This record gives sequence, structure tokens and C-alpha cells, in this order.
Amino acid sequence: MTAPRINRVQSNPFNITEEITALRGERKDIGAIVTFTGTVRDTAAGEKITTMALEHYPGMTEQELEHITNEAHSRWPLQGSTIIHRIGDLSPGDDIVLVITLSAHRAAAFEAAEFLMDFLKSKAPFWKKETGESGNADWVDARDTDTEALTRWQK
Amino acid sequence: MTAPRINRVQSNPFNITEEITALRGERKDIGAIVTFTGTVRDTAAGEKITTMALEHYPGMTEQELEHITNEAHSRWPLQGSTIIHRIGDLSPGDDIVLVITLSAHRAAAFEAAEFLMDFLKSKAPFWKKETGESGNADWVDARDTDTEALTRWQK
Amino acid sequence: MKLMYFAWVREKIGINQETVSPPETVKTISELITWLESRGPEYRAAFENRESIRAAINQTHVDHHSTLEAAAEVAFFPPVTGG
Amino acid sequence: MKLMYFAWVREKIGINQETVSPPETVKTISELITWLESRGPEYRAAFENRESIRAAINQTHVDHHSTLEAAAEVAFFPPVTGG
Repeated sequence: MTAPRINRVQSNPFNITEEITALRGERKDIGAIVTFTGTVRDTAAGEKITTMALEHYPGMTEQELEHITNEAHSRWPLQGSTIIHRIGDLSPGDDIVLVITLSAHRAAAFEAAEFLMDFLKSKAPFWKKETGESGNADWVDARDTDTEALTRWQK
Repeated sequence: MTAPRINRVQSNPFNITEEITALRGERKDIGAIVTFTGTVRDTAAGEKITTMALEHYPGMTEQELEHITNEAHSRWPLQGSTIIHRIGDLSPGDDIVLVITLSAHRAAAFEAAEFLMDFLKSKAPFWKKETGESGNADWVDARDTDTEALTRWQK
Repeated sequence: MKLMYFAWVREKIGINQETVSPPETVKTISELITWLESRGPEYRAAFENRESIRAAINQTHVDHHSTLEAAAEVAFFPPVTGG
Repeated sequence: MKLMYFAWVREKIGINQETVSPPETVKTISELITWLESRGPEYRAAFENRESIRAAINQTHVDHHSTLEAAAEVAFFPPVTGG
């Protein structure tokens, strides 16, 4: 049976239940479903955030997501995976990214979801810009911990 | 701000999106939402499964879930957690268990969800009985890997 | 003392709960199992592979060496398989 | 050669893409950055902290030593912050 790989960039919100339903289809051999949702936090460096703008590199994004996804499917026995990343203007509390992994057992589903998020955070060409209550807009700095997170997946 | 802890045993299905919405409430300081859903697989030891019956120990279940949940909240900076476990007769493809964790950052949300599942699998008094196409009904054997999974959380 | 049985322990014994008054010499879970086995073949069948049986006193996991002192409710069951 | 700029690199340079024809002596990403800096203060501002700039050739991550041989599209951007 094929393992569907759904990758999408969109400005619209997503519904997790609907995305799980679309991914699992009619399969009944799935035992474990893990989802990760990243959301916009309302503060950054102590200041209240009013808007977060998401920019990306069309074309390269799709290639990177495909690359990341193929790597995950080669490492774990996945029965399906979804990555949805939103772009455009978002508000605090809004969802930014959704990752779903399906597998027969929970260890593979958990590990693959963490792997996808770690690589997404360090490789997929997205950039966040936060606008604070003062009107100041700042590009979000990359976190060293995200780069460090990759090291655990080195073979 | 308080971190809600929702634990429930029920025969009805659950909706993941609705449960996330109920758990996060109006909070906008959440950055990471992890869900784990365990589902009924359609085969066991090579035989097609027609029904899975879930039995539990009312009273003790609630105490164990509270204990597991408190331990998770003491180990990670969680902004909320949900455990829903279904009981009664289920069919292949049906959801069995849902765990949700909320945190500011993804590592805590992932780890806490795995921790909750590992302890749920080895400590919460639930038992599964599978009925196959032949009509034979067998209690599911505990897996050694579930006991081993606990060792990584020893402090 | 209230005894409760779950899953295949319950099926082998044939009841899901009962109230018993074991003699004073029965002080631990292990001794309680031995005493129960003296009550009939259904108990001997349930506890045949004794190491695989899990126990709880007052709804808390305990091992077979635990004493029954404050035990109002004792439960016997196989290793759990939920989740 | 098509150049693309993203996030604050784009803002500092003031355009999101352009087509350039650098001299043949420009053979690597690093040399391309040096050549771009010679074109005006907006480029010098964008590449001021050069180590922090990431590059892609034909939509694939590369380091600054990479050669431009088959480069139809080169992109410059800060470390990514999605997810």
C-alpha cells in the first residue's frame, strides 16, 4: 500500500481533524497518529506581538519539503505524512504549521514528526517577521537550539 | 495562568480539533501543540480483527491518569494536557486514545506526549481483547517494548 | 476485604468481584494468592502463572510482597494493554 | 544569472530579484557577494555580517565556497525561521 505524502503551502487556516482524515483515507492498519501544530505566540522579547508575517521562497520550499519528507519515509516505516505551512499575515493564537505522521507503532510516528519539525525549522526557506504593539517590525532571529536539534538525527 | 489537565474515560468517539480548542481556550502564549492518537489496527498475529473490546478498572484508572498527568506537568513547562481513553467495543480504524500536550516550545510538548503515552501503556489499568474473523477472542499480550520504554524516563 | 478481577483473571475465576475474609495468617498479596488457590480450580487456573499477575491495593499498583494491612480493596489483573 | 533576495536581505537591498551578469572572475558565492558589495551601499549593508547570510543555487542550499558554474538562480537570505 502506498504511503501518501501531502505537502502544502497556503495562507488559509487548516483543520487538523480534516487533514488526518484526508491522510489516513480508508487504511485500517494504522496504529499511531502524531500531529504537531506550531502557533503564533503573543509575546516576543517581552513585547506584545500584534502580527506575524510569514514569507517564503516559492519553488525552493516545495523542493525542501519533498526532500525532508522523503528522508523521513526512508528512515521510518511511515504510512503517511502531511506538512502544511501557512504564509502571509497571522495573528497571535493562529496556527502556523502542521505536521502529521502515521505509523503502525508510536515510536516511529513520534520520531518522524520530531524529525520533520527539526528539519523544517532549519532547512525550509520560511522567514517570520513580528510586529509589536509599538509598531516596530522585526525579523525573527534563528535559534541556535534549532540548529543543535539537527545533530541528533545525524547517522 | 493555570495549565488545564483534562482526563476522561468514555465510550464515545472524540474529535481532535474540538479537544485542542477546548484545551487551549483563549491562551495565546502557546507555541507548540502535540497530539497522539492510538487507533485499532485491523490485523493481529496475521489474523483479521473484527472487534476490539476495551475494559478498565474504574476508580483506579482516574487515579493513575491523574498521577501520570501530575508527573508530566512537574517535569515539563506544560500549558495544558488532555488524555481521553475510550472503552467498550471498537472496530478497526476506530480511535482508542488521545493525548494532547501544549507548551511554549516543541521539545517539551513532544517529550511530555511521549512520556504520557509510555506511562499510560504500562500503568493505566486498561485491557484490550481482540475478536478475529474466526470468532476467537484473545486478550492482547503486554509488549516488553512498552515496559522498556519506561526506562528512558527514569531520573 | 473486597476483591476485584479484571480481563482474563476475571474470566478464569468467573466473577468480577467478591468479598472475602481470609485468616489472619494471610498478610501479603502473595499469601492471599496462595489462600485463594486453596478455594478451587478456577483460582488455581487464574493464578497458574503467578509472576504475570499484577495486583493493586486500594487502587494503587503494588508488588506481591506488599502487606494487606490497610487493604480495603485488592485487585488482580494481567499486565495492562491500553493506550 | 537571476538573483533573489528574501527577508531582511531583500529589505536592505530594496528589491526582491534582479538579473545580473558578473564578470568571469566571479566563480563562487563568496566572490559573488564581494562583487555585489561593489555595486552600492545597500548591498554592503545587506552583506555586512557575511557569515550570517545563507545562499542557495538553483533552489538548493549551498555554502559560500560553492561554485556558480551551473547557477541559473542564486538566492540570498537570513537563516530560516519557519515552523
